[in-house]
Amino acid sequence: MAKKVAFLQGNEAAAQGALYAGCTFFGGYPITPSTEVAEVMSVELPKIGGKFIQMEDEIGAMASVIGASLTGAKVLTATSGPGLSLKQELIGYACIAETPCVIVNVMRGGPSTGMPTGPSQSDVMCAKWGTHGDHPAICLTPASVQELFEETVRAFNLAEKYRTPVMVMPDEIVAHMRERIVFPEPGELEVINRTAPSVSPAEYKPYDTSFGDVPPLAAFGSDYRFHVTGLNKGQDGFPTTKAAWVQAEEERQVRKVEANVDDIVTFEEYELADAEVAVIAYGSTSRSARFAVNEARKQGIKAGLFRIKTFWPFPDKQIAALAGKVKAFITPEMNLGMCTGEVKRCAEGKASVHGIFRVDGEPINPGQILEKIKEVK
Amino acid sequence: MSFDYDKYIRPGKLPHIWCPGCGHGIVMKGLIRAIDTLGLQKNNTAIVSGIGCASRLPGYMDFCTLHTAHGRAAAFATGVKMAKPEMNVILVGGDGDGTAIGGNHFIHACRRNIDMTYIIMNNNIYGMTGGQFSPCTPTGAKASTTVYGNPDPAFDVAKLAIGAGATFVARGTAYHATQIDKLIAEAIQHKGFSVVEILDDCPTTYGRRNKFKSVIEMMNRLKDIAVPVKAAEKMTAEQLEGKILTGVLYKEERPNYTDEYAKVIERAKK
Amino acid sequence: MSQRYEIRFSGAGGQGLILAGVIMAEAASIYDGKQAVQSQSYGPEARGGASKSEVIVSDSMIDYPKATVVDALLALTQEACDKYSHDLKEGGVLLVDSDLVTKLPQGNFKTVSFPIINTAKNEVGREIVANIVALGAMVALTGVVSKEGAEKAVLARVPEAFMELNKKAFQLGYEKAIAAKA
Amino acid sequence: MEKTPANIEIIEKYCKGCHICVEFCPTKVLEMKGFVASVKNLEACIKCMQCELRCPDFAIKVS
Repeated sequence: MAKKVAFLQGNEAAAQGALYAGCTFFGGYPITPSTEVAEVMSVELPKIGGKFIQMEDEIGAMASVIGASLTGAKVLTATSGPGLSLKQELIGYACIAETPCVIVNVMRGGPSTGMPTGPSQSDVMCAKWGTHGDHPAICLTPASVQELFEETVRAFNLAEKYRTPVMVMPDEIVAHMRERIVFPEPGELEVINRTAPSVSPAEYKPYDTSFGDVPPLAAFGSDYRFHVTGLNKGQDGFPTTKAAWVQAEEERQVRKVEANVDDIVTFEEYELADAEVAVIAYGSTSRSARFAVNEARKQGIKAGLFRIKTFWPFPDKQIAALAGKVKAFITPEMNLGMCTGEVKRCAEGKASVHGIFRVDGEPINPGQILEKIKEVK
Repeated sequence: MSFDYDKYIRPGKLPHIWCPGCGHGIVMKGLIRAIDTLGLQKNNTAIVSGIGCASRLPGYMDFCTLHTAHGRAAAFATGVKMAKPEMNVILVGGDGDGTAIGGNHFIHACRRNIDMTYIIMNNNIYGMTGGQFSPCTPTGAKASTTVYGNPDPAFDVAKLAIGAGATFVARGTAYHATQIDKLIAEAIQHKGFSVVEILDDCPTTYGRRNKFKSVIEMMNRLKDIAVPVKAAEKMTAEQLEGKILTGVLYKEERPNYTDEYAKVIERAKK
Repeated sequence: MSQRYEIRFSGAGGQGLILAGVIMAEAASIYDGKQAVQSQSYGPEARGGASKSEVIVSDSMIDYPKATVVDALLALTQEACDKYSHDLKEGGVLLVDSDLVTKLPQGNFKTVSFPIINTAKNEVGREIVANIVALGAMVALTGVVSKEGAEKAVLARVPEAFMELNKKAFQLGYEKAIAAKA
Repeated sequence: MEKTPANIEIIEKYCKGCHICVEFCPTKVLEMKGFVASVKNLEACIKCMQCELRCPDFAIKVS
């Protein structure tokens, strides 16, 4: 049987990806340019007995998904810049309480209300540093409609596997453009569910590290009772200020992601084997970059593309290795140098780094990148 | 016969953190007696709170407990209830948490008439942070941030809840201990969003600043100002001056949110 | 055709141009087996203002999803024509509504015009199908998607009750564009 | 009806010394001893349970 094919908008594909992953709860608040995610979920979730709720504000939306996640549901919310700022309070909560949830954040111009319908990539730092305190961060930056579907599935997998919030961050272009998508059959893409406790309710502790860095999470309304708090907590889930526990728990939360970068980090290398100039790009900008690299190759310039698919954790190791091979990096992005700073950090001066920054609500076009390739080659 | 509160309290969690004479413990006991009366199952009951002194209550209770962020209890609880409508969901918290930072979540939970019970312990102050004025601090009262007297008018929590659409609203006081469990039990039994405001005392940060000589004086004040709704019907406006009505203040039957959403699911599946 | 082909539908918000673009791209990617990307510019207004919907069609993978140099441009209003014709390719095609776009841009491209909106209004009977008249015309002028594929894509997008209306609109647009081109 | 003597248990570890039990006991059974409540006059106890009911600290059990 031929696979199901459709011509979908990016946001619609994100919603379909969530459903494929087994999402049964969506809590949201309307914000451009992410609203289609909520709209599709409002139509599809009740059909499968799932729940959609439009909350009173962005914070409430984030709260509702954490609450629902604690009952065992796979949960999704969608937002954009200003909403992401508001949600940060409870993204931190989800980090410390280790509650799986997925946040699709469609990047539009900022700061503040900025440019609601213009594309941007200026939320990538907010994905890591937006909420206060030390915490793990996973952020995926898909570049096509198909990938937005697939990466949303992967976001759910990572959220459940590592008991942590995961962000999917398409820029407005990827979220709003339409492309053909081939729906994977059920079972074709891996779907990971959270680990249920193997001990009896009496023995259960929600942060029991004897099961490793990611302790099993029970569900409210099952046979297990437990306490969840946003305070620093011990393995039993109750607040503690005991220095050794707090230190150990904080370190473990961050380690869940940092010790597993090889499992989480994904990227694509294109024409890099003999490249002298490497463009490092993500999201829709990486599509401009590929265009530019192809043009450069036609003109005999040894250019390549390193496409970041997982923005956080950042592909430090790969970029550091690449810095030893290429002469220069070009980092086009729709912000004033967020990824560029990270690339400079990884390059450690072994390759020069040349940013192309655009924050006027227009995409970075291939011509701009090609010009820069020629300039630095 | 002594009531066995221990049956519902997590072993080793007492004594609690509340100050001497704080009524939160009295409210917690009322809640436990209400739960006992109704026979709510521990595994099937979630107790959700925000931040503040009162919001520490769930930590002591042997149920599914969720101590959330400041003001957000109603929104977290909405997620729990939506995802598992068969669970009993009880919210607890203070006046600052519920009506200031959590005001928006509070009014929308009322509007949705989602089937949960919200117990607001109103002690007219932010206790945990050291006694700053809250939206429920009376005009003229002293707080650490209104040393010249509070210029703000105070919220009437019950009126706010009724105006926003809560379908069961009751008020008691920490003094009227025997009434607390009855009001809470009736609220939990009510199908829809129920609010129980308990007028409470904070001797440490409110009493001290507002010339209350003791916990006892604060408790006696609660006794003096409370007028049961029935009794109030026979009283003149002058007699009611400075009094606060207690008992079940409002009750109506209206479709509740999770039942209505179940109908959405039915329609979507067609 | 291995080269990318860029099409832009422009006019006023509410004229259904985004849908026209979506149908064109669907025709290419679902019915004709090519690659296609559709995108649009969003303004804050739901109706009025200049609006555009862009479609890139190619036989191979499409990287940059927006227009670079436009091969074919539709302009249903003067404002859209003034705003969006600057990057029309040399040798490209410009289709305008002859009643509404009277000031034509200068350039080395082929201009085709006929009364698109009035065709919908008077000959099909409903002004609302002007976008489908325009789509039929663009299919004829660009040749980038098959007529059959485009027709299927139109019919897949419209409610049962309006199939005949849309079929007629598409056919009239197709024929009138060929006649106007000659 | 035979009168069985009351048993008042005060959990000193929980008592915070707020005086509520002492003040609201209608027969003045209790007193403060240092910082905690203590039984002064058990015979007077009518087992009205006011002390247990009002104690915010879960520190009194009357049986």
